[in-house]
Amino acid sequence: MAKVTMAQALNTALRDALREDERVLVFGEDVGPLGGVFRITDGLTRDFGEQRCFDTPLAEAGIVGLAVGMAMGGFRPVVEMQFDAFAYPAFEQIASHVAKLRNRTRGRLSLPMVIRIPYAGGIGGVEHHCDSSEAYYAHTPGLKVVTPATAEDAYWLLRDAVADPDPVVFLEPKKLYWSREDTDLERRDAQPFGRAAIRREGRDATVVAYGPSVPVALAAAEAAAAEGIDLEVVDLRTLVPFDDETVTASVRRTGRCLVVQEAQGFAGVGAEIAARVQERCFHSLAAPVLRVAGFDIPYPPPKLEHAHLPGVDRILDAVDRLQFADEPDPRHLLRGAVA
Amino acid sequence: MAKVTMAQALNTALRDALREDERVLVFGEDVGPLGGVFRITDGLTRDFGEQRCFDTPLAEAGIVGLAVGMAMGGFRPVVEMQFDAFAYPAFEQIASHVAKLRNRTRGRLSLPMVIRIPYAGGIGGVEHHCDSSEAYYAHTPGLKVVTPATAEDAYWLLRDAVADPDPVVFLEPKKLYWSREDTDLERRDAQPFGRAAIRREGRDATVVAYGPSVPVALAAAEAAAAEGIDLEVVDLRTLVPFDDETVTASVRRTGRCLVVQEAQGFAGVGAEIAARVQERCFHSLAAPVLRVAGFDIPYPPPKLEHAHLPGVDRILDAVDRLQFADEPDPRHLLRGAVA
Amino acid sequence: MSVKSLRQTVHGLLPSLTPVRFVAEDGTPVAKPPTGYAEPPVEALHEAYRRMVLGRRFDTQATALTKQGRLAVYPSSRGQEACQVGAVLALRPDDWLFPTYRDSVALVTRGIDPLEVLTLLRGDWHCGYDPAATRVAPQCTPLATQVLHATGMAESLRRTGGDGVAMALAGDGATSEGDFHEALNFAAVFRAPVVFFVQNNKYAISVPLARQTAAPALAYKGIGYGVRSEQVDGNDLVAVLAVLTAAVGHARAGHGPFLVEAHTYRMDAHTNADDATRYRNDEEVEQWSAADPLSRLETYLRARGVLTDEDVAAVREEAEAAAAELRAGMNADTAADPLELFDHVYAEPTPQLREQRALLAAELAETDEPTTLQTQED
Amino acid sequence: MSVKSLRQTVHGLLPSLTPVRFVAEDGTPVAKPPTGYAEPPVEALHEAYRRMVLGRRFDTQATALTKQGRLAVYPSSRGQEACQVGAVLALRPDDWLFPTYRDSVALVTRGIDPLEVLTLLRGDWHCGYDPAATRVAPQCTPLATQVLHATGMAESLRRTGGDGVAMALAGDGATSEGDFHEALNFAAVFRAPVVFFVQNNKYAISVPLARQTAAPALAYKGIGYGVRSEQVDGNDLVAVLAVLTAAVGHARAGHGPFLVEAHTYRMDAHTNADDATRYRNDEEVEQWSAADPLSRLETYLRARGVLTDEDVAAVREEAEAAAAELRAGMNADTAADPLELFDHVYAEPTPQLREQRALLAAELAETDEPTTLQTQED
Ligand SMILES: Cc1ncc(C[n+]2csc(CCOP(=O)(O)OP(=O)(O)O)c2C)c(N)n1
Ligand SMILES: Cc1ncc(C[n+]2csc(CCOP(=O)(O)OP(=O)(O)O)c2C)c(N)n1
Ligand SMILES: [Mg+2]
Ligand SMILES: [Mg+2]
Repeated sequence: MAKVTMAQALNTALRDALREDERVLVFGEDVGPLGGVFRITDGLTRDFGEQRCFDTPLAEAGIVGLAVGMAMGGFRPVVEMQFDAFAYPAFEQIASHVAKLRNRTRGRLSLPMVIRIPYAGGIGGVEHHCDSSEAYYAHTPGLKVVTPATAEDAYWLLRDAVADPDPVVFLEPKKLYWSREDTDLERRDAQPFGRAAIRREGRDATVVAYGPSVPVALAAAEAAAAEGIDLEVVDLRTLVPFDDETVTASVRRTGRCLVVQEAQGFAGVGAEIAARVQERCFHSLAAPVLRVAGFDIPYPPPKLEHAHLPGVDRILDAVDRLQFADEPDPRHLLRGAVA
Repeated sequence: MAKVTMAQALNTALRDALREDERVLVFGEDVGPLGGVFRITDGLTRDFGEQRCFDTPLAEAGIVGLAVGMAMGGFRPVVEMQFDAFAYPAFEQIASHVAKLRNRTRGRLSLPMVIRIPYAGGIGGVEHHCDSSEAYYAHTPGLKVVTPATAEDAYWLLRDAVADPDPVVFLEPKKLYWSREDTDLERRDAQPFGRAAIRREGRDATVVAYGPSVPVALAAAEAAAAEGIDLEVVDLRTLVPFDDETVTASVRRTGRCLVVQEAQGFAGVGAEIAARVQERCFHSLAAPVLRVAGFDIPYPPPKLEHAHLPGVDRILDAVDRLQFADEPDPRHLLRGAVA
Repeated sequence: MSVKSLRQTVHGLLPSLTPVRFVAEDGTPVAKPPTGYAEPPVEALHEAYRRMVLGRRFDTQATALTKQGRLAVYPSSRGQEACQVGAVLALRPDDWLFPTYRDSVALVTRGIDPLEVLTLLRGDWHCGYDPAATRVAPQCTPLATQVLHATGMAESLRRTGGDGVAMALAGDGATSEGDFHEALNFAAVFRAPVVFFVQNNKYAISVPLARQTAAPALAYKGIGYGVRSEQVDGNDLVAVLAVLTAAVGHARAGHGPFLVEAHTYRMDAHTNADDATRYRNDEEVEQWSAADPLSRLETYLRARGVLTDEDVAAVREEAEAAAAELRAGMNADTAADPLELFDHVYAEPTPQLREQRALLAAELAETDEPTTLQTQED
Repeated sequence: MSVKSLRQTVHGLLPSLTPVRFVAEDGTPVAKPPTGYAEPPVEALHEAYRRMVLGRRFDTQATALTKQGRLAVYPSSRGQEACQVGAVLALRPDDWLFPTYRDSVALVTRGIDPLEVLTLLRGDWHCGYDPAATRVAPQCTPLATQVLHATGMAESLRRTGGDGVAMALAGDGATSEGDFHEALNFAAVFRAPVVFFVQNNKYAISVPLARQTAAPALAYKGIGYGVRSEQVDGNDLVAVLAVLTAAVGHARAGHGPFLVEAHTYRMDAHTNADDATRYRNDEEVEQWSAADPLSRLETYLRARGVLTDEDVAAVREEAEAAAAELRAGMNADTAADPLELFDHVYAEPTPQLREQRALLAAELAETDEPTTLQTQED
C-alpha cells in the first residue's frame, strides 16, 4: 500500500489505459508537454509520444467534436476540458451528438469516449473555474456521469470509463486532487461501475453524497457521532447510472435521509435523489428527505466560498432538522423574519 | 373577448413591447421578413422596420453574445432561438454571461433581455427539434425561466419578461402555439410574474404542471373527476422564481401531489418540485410525491413520441399510485419481471 | 520566410477570383478553360449525368410525397444536383461522407436505399441507414456540428495509415456557426485529410447571403486557417467534379484540408413547410432556372456527342422505375416498436431505463395494442 | 463586380505581408517607414512612454505580491505593454473597452484604480471597478466570449447615433474559439464600429502558436468575413498606436470593423502558478528580451530628443509611488459581506434567495462571527 493522491491515481489510470489499448488517445488544451494545468496528464506525451497525448487548438466544441469523429473512426478519445465552465462551449456537441449518436443510429455507431472535467470549488478559484455542472450532464440521456471521491475510485472509475462502450462525463472534484490516501491501485477493491459505496455505516440517518461532498459528509458523520447520532454515508460514485438499490436499502434501514451537494440546489442532482428516495421509501421515512446544497447563486469569489459550500456545521444543522414537524417549518419562521 | 392563439398572443406582446419602448429590439434567425419559422414575429419587420426586428447571421452564441453587448449598451433585446436544441450553441454565453453579469458587477451592469425558445414536443418534429430544455436554464442561477400554458399568459408573461430588469429565458410550448382560447389581451387577469395559477380546484390531490403539460394535466383531471377523484391543477407559469407559497398551500390542503413534465425525468424540474414539496409538506402527505415525466431517453422519432409523452392515461395511473404502500412498490415488482 | 515566398503562400491559399467553370449556362464550353483543374473523363461525366437524373427524380418524388401527405417534411435540393452528385463521385467508397438534412440526393447517389434515406423524414427513426457500412454519417441537423466530426474522422483515417478522406457538406448559413471555424482550424493544424464542401445556395431558410456574410466569397475563409480554398460554379457538374476531385486528391496525398465553395441555388423553398414567397421573388428563381445543372450537362454532353437520345431515355426510365419503387415502399409500415426507445440509449440499458421500459410495456399490454403500433399515416 | 475591382477589394482586406513597424528593435527608425499609417504626434508617444513605465511597474508589483502570497494569482503582461497602452490610448474615454484577464495594464492605463483592478485576483469579488462609469467591461475569462459583447456594444453605439467605438482584446489562443468567428462575422454584416485587437503573444498557456493555427498570420482571418485587417509589430508602440488609431478611425467613420494582430511575446509564465520551463526554453525568452517595447520606445524618444533624463526619472518616481500605494492598499481588508452573495443575482432576490439568505444570516449569527469575515490573507 502506498500513499497516492487522486491526481496521481488519475494519471496512472490514463497511463495504464494508454498502455493497454492503443486506440486510447488523450487530448485537449495543455495536456501535452505541460501535463495539464492540474498535471493529470503529466508525462504522458513524453512517455507515450505526441501521437497518443497531444495539445489541440483552444476550442472546446472543437475538441469534443473531433473526439466524436475519432471515436466514430475507431479511437477511444479521453479529452480534457480545462475547467467546468469551459466545457460549456462544447455543450451542443455533448448534448446533441455525444449523448445521442448511439441512439440515433440504432446502435450501429457508438462513442466510447471520456470527457474529463475538473469541477466544483473549494480551491479559491476565480469565477468560471468552480462550477458544479454535474446536473447539466446527468439530465442528458445517453451520457454516463461519474464523480469519484477517493483516489482508488478515481483510478478504477476512470479505467472503467475508458473501457465503457458509452460516452462518460468524468467529473474530477478538483479540491480532492491533492488529498492522499493509502491504496494499492494494482488490486481492485472498488465497487463495480454503477454501484454506490457505503463509506460509513450508521443507524440513524443516511447521508447521500458524491464527489467533493463525500469527505465533508464523512467529517460531519464523525462530528455527529460525537453527539450520539450515527450517520450512514453513501458515496454515489456514478450519478448515471444511479444505484437505487443501495440508496433505497440504506434509507429504508435508517428511516431518514439527507442529500449533500456543492452545486446550487435548484433542479440539481440532489433534487433527483430527494425525489426518488421519497418516492421509493416514503413509508419508511420519519422525516422529509432534506438537502444541503450550494445556494442558488453564481459561484462566489474566493474569499466567500466558505460561506457557500456545504460544510460540517450546515450538515449538522440539517441533521437536527431531520426530526422536524411539518408545521411550523423553522425556515418559514426565518423567512417571516426577513420578508 | 376574441379567440386568440398563443402564437397571436406572443406576436401581439412583441408588437406592444416594440411600440411602447423604443429600446426593445427583436432579432434572431429568420425573424425578419419570414416572421420566424413559427410566425411569432410575423409582420414585425414590416411594421416596425428593419432597425427594430431583424435577421442575424446563423450563429446562436453570436445572437446571444450580441444581445449581451446590446443590453449593456442600453437596449432590451428579445432574441429567438429557432428550436430548443439549437439554443445549445449559446449555452456558454447564457450560463457564463447572461446569468452572471449583474452579479459579477455588483449590479452596476444589468441585462434586461429575453431569450425566446420554442420548446418541447408534440408536433411530430424530427430529432433536435423537440427537446425539453427547461432544467438546464432553471438550474442556472441568475436566469428567470418562464413557460406559459395559455394564450393570455403567453401575452402577459412575455410583456413582463421584456419589462423585467433581469434576463428571462422564455420557453414557448410549441405544441400550444395554435391552440385557441377566448381572451381579451387588453385586460390583465393574469397572475403577477412569479406566481403560479390554480387552473382547477380540487380536493384529493394536487397536480403540478407547467407549459405543455398543463392541458394534459387538466384533461387528466377531467377524466379523474369522472372516476370520482377531484384533482387540483397548479400551473407554475414561472419556474424561476418558484411559487412555493401556492404549491405548498395546495398540497397541504390535498395531502397528495403529482408532478407532470414532458422532459426526461432525471434531475429535471419535476425532481425539484417533488423534492421541495416533500421538504415543506411532509407531514401533510398521505403518499409520496410522484412524478410523471418523459423517459430518460433522447426525444423519440415522430411516430413514437406518443409513447414518450406523459398522457392522460399515464397520469391517471400515477394518480392511482398516490395511495400506494411503501412495500412493495409495484414498480419494483415490474422490475423483477424484466430484470 | 522571405516576403516573396510569403506572397506565394498567401496566393496559394486564396481561391480563384471568380468561380471555376468549364461549361457555360447554355451548355457550351467556356471560352477559356480554367487552369489547374483537369476536365473529368467523359465516362465520369456520363455517370454523373445518370446520377443527376436519378437524383432529380428522387427529389421531385419526395416533394410529391409531402404534397400527398405521405412524407411529413422534405428539404428539397432541386438545383443542387451537380454539387451533391459531384461530391459523391469525387469520393471512393471507403472515404467518409458527412451530409446534412439537405443532402438526400448525395445519399441516394452514394447508393443508399431511398427508403432508408427517408426514414428520418418519415418519422420512423433518426437515421435509417447503416452509417458504418455505408461510411456516411447520419444526416446532420445541428448546423456545422458535422464539420467537426468529419475532421475527427479524417484525423482517424490519417492515423490508421490508409489514404482515406472525409468530406463534410455544409450550407452557406452553416459557415456562420462557431463549429465551422473550429473545424477548419483543427483540420489545418492537424493536416487532416478532409474536404469542406460548402453548397452556397444563397439562402439559409429565409436569410439571404448578404445578411450571412460580408466576405468577397465564402471561399476566402480558408486562408485564415491556412487551408487551401477554391470557389466553383456549383451548377456546372464538370467544374464541381473537377475541383472536388482535385480537393480530394490534395487531401488524400497528405497535403491537408481543402475548402471548396460551390455557388448554386436552392430552387425550392427551404422545405415543403416553408413559404419562400415571403423573402424572395420569382424573377430571381427564374433567373436561376436558366442555370439548371442538369440541362446544362445534358446539352454539353450531347454537343460533345457522348450522350444520345437513347441514353437519355434509358436513364429517365431507370429514374421512373426507382420513383415507382419508392412510392410503393412508402406504403409499407416501418415504424419501430415503442419499446425499442430504450434499447440504444446505452450499450446496456441502465436500471432506470429497465424500469421505465417495464412501465411502458405494462401500459402497452394494458391498452391491448400490439407493441408495434400502426402508424397514423397508413 | 469586375474582376479588377474584385481584386482590389481582396487586396484592400488583406493585411500587410509583414507586420507594420516604425521603430526597429534597437530603437532606431526603420529604413522605410510604412505607408498608409501616420506616425502619432510626439506628445502622444511621450504619454505612451509614461503609461508604459507605469504599466510595467504595476505589473512587476503585482507579480511581486503573488510571490509574497498577498495576491492569489496574477497573469502578467510583461512584454505586452506597447499593446495594452497603445490600445487604450487609441480610444476616447467614451469608447468602450472589452479586456481579458491578461489586460490589467490596459485597465490601469485607462485610469482604473489598481486596487479595483486586482479585486478579481484578490478574490474579493468578480469585478472590482464600475464598468458603466469606466466604459470598461469586466475582465473576461471565458475566452473570446467578450468579442461578441464588444460587437453588440459597438452595434448599440452605432444605433444611438454617436460615433463611439468598441474595442475587444483577445489572445492568439482565443482566436480558435467559435465566438471569435461569430463576432467577426456579425460585426462585418452589421458594419459595427468595433476593433478586434489580437495580442498574439505566441502562447496560449503552454500551447505555441504553431499548434494554434496554420494561417500565414492571424490577421489573415479578416478577409473571410470581409473585415479589414492589419498586422503590426506589437512591441513597437509607435506602430501599435499608429495602426490602432487608424483602425479606430476606420470604425468611427462608419466603415465597419477592423482586425489588428499584434506580434508580441508573453515574457512571464501564463500566471505565477504556471511553470513555463515545461514548454519553452530560455533562449526564446532571451531573444524576445531584446525586443522589449519599453526600452525600444525610450531609445527612440531619447534619440529624437524628446525624452530627457529628468523625464525618465520623474516617470520612474511616479511609478514607484504608485507601486507603494498599491502595496499599502493591499493591506486593507476589502472582502465583501457574505450576505452580499444574495444581493446581485437578480434585481430583487427571489423568495428562494431570501430564504437562503436568512439561513446564512442565522448561521453567521450563531457562529458569533462578524458578518464581514477576516480574510485568510491578512
Ligand atoms: C445550430 C442550428 N441552428 C439553427 C438550425 C435551424 N435551421 C435548420 S436549416 C437552417 C438554415 C441553414 O442554411 P444553410 O446552412 O445555408 O443550409 P441550406 O438549408 O440552405 O442547405 C436553420 C437556421 C439548425 N438546424 N441548427
Ligand atoms: C472557454 C475557455 N477555455 C479555456 C480557458 C482556460 N484558459 C485560460 S487562459 C488560456 C489560454 C489563453 O491563451 P490566449 O488567448 O493566447 O491569451 P493569453 O493568455 O496568451 O493572453 C486558457 C486555455 C478559458 N479561460 N476559457
Ligand atoms: Mg443555404
Ligand atoms: Mg496568447
